[in-house]
Amino acid sequence: MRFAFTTDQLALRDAVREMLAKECPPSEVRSAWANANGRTASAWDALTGMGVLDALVPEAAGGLGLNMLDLVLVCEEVGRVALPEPFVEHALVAAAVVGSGHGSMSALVGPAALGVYADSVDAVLVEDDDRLLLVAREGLVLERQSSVDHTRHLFTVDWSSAEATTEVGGPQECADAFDRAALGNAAVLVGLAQHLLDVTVDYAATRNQFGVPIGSFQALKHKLADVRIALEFARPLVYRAAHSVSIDDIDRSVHVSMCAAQAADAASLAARHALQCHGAIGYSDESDLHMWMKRVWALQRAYGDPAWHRERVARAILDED
Amino acid sequence: MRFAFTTDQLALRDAVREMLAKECPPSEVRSAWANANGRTASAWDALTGMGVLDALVPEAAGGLGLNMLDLVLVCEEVGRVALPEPFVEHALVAAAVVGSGHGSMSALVGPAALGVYADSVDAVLVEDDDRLLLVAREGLVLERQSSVDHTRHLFTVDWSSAEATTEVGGPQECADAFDRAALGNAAVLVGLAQHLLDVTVDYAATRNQFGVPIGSFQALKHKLADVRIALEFARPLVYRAAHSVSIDDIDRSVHVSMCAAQAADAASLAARHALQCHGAIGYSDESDLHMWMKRVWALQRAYGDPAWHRERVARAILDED
Amino acid sequence: MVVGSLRRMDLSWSPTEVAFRNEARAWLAENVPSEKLPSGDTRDGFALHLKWEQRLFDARWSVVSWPEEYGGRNATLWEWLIFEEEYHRVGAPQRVTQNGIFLLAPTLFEFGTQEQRDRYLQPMASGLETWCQGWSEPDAGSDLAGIRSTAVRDDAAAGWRLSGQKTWTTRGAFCTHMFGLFRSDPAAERHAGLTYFLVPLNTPGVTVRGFGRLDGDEGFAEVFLDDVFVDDAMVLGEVNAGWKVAMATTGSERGLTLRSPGRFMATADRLVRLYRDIGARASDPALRHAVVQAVIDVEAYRLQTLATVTAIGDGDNPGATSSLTKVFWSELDVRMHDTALALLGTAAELEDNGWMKDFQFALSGPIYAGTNEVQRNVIAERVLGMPRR
Amino acid sequence: MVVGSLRRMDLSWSPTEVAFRNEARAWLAENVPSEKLPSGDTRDGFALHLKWEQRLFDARWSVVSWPEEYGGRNATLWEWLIFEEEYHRVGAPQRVTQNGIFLLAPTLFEFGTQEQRDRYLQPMASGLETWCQGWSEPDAGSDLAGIRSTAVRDDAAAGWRLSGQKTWTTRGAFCTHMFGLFRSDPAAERHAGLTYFLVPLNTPGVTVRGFGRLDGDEGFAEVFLDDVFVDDAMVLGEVNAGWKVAMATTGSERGLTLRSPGRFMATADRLVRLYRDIGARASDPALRHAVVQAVIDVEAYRLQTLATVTAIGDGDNPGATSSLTKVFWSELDVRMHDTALALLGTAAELEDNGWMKDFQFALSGPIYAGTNEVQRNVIAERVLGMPRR
Repeated sequence: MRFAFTTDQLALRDAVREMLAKECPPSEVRSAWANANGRTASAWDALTGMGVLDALVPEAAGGLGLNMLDLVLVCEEVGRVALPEPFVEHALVAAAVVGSGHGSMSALVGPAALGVYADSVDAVLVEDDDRLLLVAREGLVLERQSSVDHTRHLFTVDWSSAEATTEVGGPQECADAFDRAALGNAAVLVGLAQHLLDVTVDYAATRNQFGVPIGSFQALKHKLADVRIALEFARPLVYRAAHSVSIDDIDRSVHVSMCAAQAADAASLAARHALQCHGAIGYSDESDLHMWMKRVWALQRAYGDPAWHRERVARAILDED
Repeated sequence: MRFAFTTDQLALRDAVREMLAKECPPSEVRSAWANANGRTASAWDALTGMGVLDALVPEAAGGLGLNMLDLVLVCEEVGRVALPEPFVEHALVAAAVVGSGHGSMSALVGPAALGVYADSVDAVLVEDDDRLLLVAREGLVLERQSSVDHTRHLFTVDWSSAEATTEVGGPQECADAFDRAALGNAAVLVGLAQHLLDVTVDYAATRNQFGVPIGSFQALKHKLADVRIALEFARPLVYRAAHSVSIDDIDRSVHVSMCAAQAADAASLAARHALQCHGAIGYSDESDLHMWMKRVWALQRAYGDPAWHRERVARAILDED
Repeated sequence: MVVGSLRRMDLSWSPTEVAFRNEARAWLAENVPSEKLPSGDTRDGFALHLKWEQRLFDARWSVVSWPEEYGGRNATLWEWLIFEEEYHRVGAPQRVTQNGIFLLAPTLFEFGTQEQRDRYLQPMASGLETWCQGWSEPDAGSDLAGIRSTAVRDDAAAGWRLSGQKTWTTRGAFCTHMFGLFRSDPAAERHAGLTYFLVPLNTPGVTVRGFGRLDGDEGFAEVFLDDVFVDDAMVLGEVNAGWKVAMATTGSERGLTLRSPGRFMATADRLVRLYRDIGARASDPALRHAVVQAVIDVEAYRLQTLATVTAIGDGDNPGATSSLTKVFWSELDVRMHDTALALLGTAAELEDNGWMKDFQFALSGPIYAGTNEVQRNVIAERVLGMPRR
Repeated sequence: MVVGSLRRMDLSWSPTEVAFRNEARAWLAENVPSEKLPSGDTRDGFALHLKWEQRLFDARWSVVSWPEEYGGRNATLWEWLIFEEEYHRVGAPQRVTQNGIFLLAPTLFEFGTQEQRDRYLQPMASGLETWCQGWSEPDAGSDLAGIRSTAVRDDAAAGWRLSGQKTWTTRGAFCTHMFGLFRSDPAAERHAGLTYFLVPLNTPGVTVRGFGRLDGDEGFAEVFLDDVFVDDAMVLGEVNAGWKVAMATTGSERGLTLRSPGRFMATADRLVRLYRDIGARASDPALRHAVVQAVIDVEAYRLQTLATVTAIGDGDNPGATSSLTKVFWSELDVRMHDTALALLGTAAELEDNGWMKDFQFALSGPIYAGTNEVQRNVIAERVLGMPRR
C-alpha cells in the first residue's frame, strides 16, 4: 500500500508548472479570449517540446510511454493556469488511441459532446455508434456554439460526409476514452479550484474594509476553509481514479465517476466563494477572476455532469444485489 | 387584499400565550417526560376552559364557531411552549369533525399515522379506507411505539375489533382532516423554531468564550440570521394555508403542502443551529433545549415528511396538462 | 403582522384592482416589443431601452405609484405590485431607469425639497435624465462608511466642490446624472459628516470610464471627480446628514421596491417550463423537488411582500427586516439559476440558452446593495439583537 | 503527498497484510457478541463493555499498533487501519476505553516517561483502568485556553494540589482515571502556564457526578476537585508546557486515530442497505444520490487517510490538516444520518430504528474535540494563512 506520487511524477509536474507559468500567464488567457482561435501563442509547442502531449503513446511509437497516474498532476497544472488548449482531448484521449504523428487533435466522446477547438486542430477523434473514428479536420462540417468561456471554441461536429475516416477502436476503447476524458477534466477542475482558492486567500489578506483585512472576518474564513476541505477530499478520489485507469482496474469507471462528481462540486464551490469574497471587484471583467470561473462553469458539466456521474455510481452500488 | 390577522385573532393568541406560560413552563414539559401519560397536569383543562379545544365546532353545537385562520396562531403558541398534549389532533382534526361532547380525542389521518396519546384520550378519530370513524378508546388495541420525544406517547392502533364505531365522514372529510392536521403541525413547528431561536439568541449573548460573548462571532450570527430568514419565509405560507383552508379554497391542499415542507425545514434548521450554538451545554439533557429539539425531530416528518409534501406540490404544478 | 385591525384577512383583489390589472395586461400585450431588446447594459441597448421607457412614460406606466403631476397614476402599493407582476410576467424589458425611479425617487419624495421634486422627477420618469448610483469607492464597498470622496464648501459660490472616485457604478457610462455620498466634514469619521449630492455628469471636472462586468456587458463605470462644482440646490437632505438619507435609499434597494415578487415569479415560471420540457431527461432526480422548492420559495416571497404592504398600510415600518428580504431573494435567485443549469446539464455552458447569462447576473445579487455577509450581520444585530463585536 | 519516493503508487495490500486482515476477521466473527451490547455510556453497559475489552486484550486485539510488551502486536499503521475496518465492518462494540487508548496513549508514547508508560499502558489496554478527559470546564469549552482549574505547587510533598471543576467528561462517572489540564502558573495567561496531569479519580478530594446526554444516556460527568494531591510522577510532559502536550492529544482526537475510516465505511454500508430496502418507497427522489454521495465521501475519507498514512511513513507531519479531517468526517456523519432519517420518513422518530439515536450521537461530532467553528478558524489561519483578527 502506497498512496503517493513518485519523485519523477512530482518532477514532471514541477517542470510543467514552471513552463506554464512562463507560457500561459493570465495575460495569455486574456489574449485567447479575443484572438482568432481561442488558444495560446506558444504553450502548445512548449508542451509538444516536453513530450507531454504524447505522454500516453508507447515509447516504441515515439511517445513517453507514461500512464494516467503520471499525467494526472500535469492536468492539474493545466487547470491551475486555465490553459486554453485541447490538452485533455489531445493528450489523454486522442493520442492515447492513435499515437503521435497526426498533428494536434480534439475529441468527441461521451454524452452530448461538442468538439472543442475543432476548427484549429488537424484531426478529431469521434465516438460513433460504439466505434472510435479518426477524422481529418477537412472532412468535418462545423457549426460554432458559444460557450460562457470564450476561449473554448466549441462546435457541433458532423463527420457524415467525411471521406477520410479511420476506425481506431471499438466499444471498450470508446468507454476507456470517455473515462480518460472525464478523469482529465476532473483533474483540470481541481487545478482551477486551487487557483481560485489561492488568489482569493491572497486578495482577502490585502483588501481592507471596516479597518481590517476582509480575510480576518469569520464569514470569509469559513467559506474558504470549506473550499480547502472540498479540495482535500476531491484530490484523493482523482488520484485513485488515475491509478485505477493506469492499471485497468475493473472498477475504473466507477472510480472516475466518483472523482468527476467530487471535483466538479469542489470547483463549483471554489468559484462561488471566490466571487463572493472578491465582491464587486471580482464581478468586473477587468479582474482575471472571471476567466477561471467561466472555465469552471464550462467544465463542471463537461464529460458528464455530476448527477450523471452519481447515477453511474448508483447503478453500480445501489442497484446491484 | 389584506394579509394580516385581526385584533381579535391576535388577542386570542395573546390570551393563550399568557395561559400557557403559566400552565406549561419548561418544568412541566420535563415532568411530562417522566410521568405516566406524557401530558401536563392542568393545561388541557385550561385550554378547555378557554374554549379553544372546541374552537372549530359551530356555535350552535356548543363550540366557538371559529376557523383555521383564528386558530393558526394558537398552534404556534402550542409549539412555542412544546405543549405535550394532542392539541392538533383534538382541536383541529377530531372536534372539527364530530363536535364536542366526546371527551378528549386523538386522531389518525394520512400516511403511516400513529396514534398519539391514544392510551389517555376518550376516543380516536381514524381514517379507514376513505372513511372517518370515531372509535371509543375501550375498543382499541394499542401497541406502544417509542418516539425520540418521550412526551409523545405513540401507539399503533387497531380498531378492527371495536364494537362502537361511528362513521363520521367520507373521502372529502378524510382529505380535509389530513390537511388540517398537516397545517396545524406546520404552525406548531414554527412555534418550536421560534422558541429555539429565542433561547439561542439569549444564550449566545450571555455565554463568554475567548473573552467575548459567543453571540458576537460572525459564525453564530450568520447561523441564527439564517434561522430568522427561514422563519420569515415560512410563516406567510402557514398563514396563507390557514386562510385557504378557512375559505375552502380549491388549492388548499397544495397550500398546506407548501407550508408543511417550509415549516418543517425551518424548524429542522432551527434545531440544528440551536444545538451547535449551545455546544456541549445544549448536548446535556439537563438543559431544556433537548425537549424542544426532540419535538422538532418528531414532528418534522409527522403528517407527511417534507418530500412527501413537495411531491404533492410537484404533481399539482409540474405534471398538470 | 403586528398591527391589528378588525378587518379579516382577504387575499382577493378588488374589482378596481382587477380592472387595473386588466388594463396593464392589455397595454403590455399590445406594446411590449416582440423581439427581446439587446441588453440595456450596453451602449446601443441602453438607447433602445430609453425609447421603450419613453413609450411607457407616454402611456403613464413608467411610474404608476407616483402622483399624476410627475407622470404617475397615483396608484396604490397594491396596484404597483400588480403592475410589476404583469410587467415581469410578459417579459417586458429591463428598466434601465430603475436606479432613479426606484432608489432616488423614494428618497426625493422623503427628503427632497419641492423644487428638487419639480425639477428632477418628471425627466427621470420619462428617461430624459438617467441616474446612476455614486456610492461605492475603490476602498468603500461593503464598508460604505469608508467613503473618502470629499465635498469642500465654497461659500463664495454658494455651493460645494466635489473630488474623488466612485466605482462599480451600474450603467454609469450611459447615464446623465449621478447621486451619491461625499465627505463634507473632514473632521468627522465613518457615518458622520457625509452629505448626499445630486451631480449632473456633464459638469466640468467629471470623467466617466465604462468597464465590463462578469457577463461581458459594459455595465460598470468609474466616475472620477476633480473639483466639480455643484450648488446648494444639489444637496439632498441636510448637510452632513447624508448617511441617514442614503440608508433610506438602501432600504428601498434591499427591500420591497427594487425586486418585486413579479421578477422572481417570472423566473420560477420559466424554470417550471424548462422542467416540463427537459426534466424527465435530466440526470439528477433531485431537480424535480428543487423546482418545486423554487416555486414554494417564490410564493413565500410574494406572500411576505403582501404582509409587508399590509403592515405599511397599517402604519408599520419594516425597518431592518429589509435585510431579511434581500438575503432571501438574492440567494433564491441564485438557486433557481443553479437548478436551471443543472437541468440543462452539459448544454448549460452554451450562451444561447439564456440561463447562463442570467445566472451570472443572479450572482451579483448576494454582492450588491450590501453583501449578504453584511446583511446577515445586520439581521443578527438589529433584528435579533445579538451583540456587536 | 509532498514527500517523494521512487516507489510507485500501489493500492494493494501485501500478503502479510491480507493475512493480518483474515486473522482479525476470523477472530471477530468468532468472538463479537451476537446480541448488541447495551450502550457503553450507561453504568450497566459500561461494565459489559469492559468484559468485551478484556476479551479483546486477552487475544491481543485491544491495541494492535502498540509494542508487544504493553499488550499490542507491533502492528504497522496500515495493519491498524485494516483492523479498524474489520472491527467496524462486523459491528463490534463501541470502545469505551477509547479516550485512554486513542488519545492519552499516543501522548504517553510521545511525552511520557518510561515509568509512566510502564505503569499506565497495560492496565489501560486491558480496561482495568479506564480514562476520561478532563479538559472542558464550565467556562472553557471551545475556548480551551480559558481553563481556570488550578494546580498549586506543594514542594514539601513533592507534588501538586489540584482544585476546580471539569465538565462534559464523557463516561466520567464510570472511569477510574482522568487526564487533564490545570493552571500551574497563576501569573501566566491563556495557553501559557498550564500543566497536563494524570489523576486517579479515587484520590481524596475528587467528586464525580454523572449526568445525561442528549440521547438520554448518562454519558457525561462533572468532576469536582477540591485540593486533590497528586505527586510529581503524575505530570505528563513538562510543567507549564501542558498546552503543547494537550495539542498533541487533540490532534489525535481530531485526526487520524479516533475516527478511522472503518467507522464511516460501516455507516455508509448500513445506509446503502437501508436504501436497498426502502429507497424505492421513499418520497424524496434526491435520496438516491444522497446515498451515493455518502459513499463517495466515505471513499474520499478512506483515501485521504491512506495518503496521510503514506505521508507519515515518508516522515511528513500532517499538522493542522487534522482540522480538515475533523470537519469533514463530523459533517459527513451528520449528513449520512440525515439521509437515513429522510429515507425512514414518518418512521424516523421511532427509537427502535436505531438511526435516530445514532443521529443524536452524530450531532455531537461538530461540537466535541473543538467545535467546527473553531476548526474552520484553524484551517483558515493555519492551513490557508489567512489573517487573525
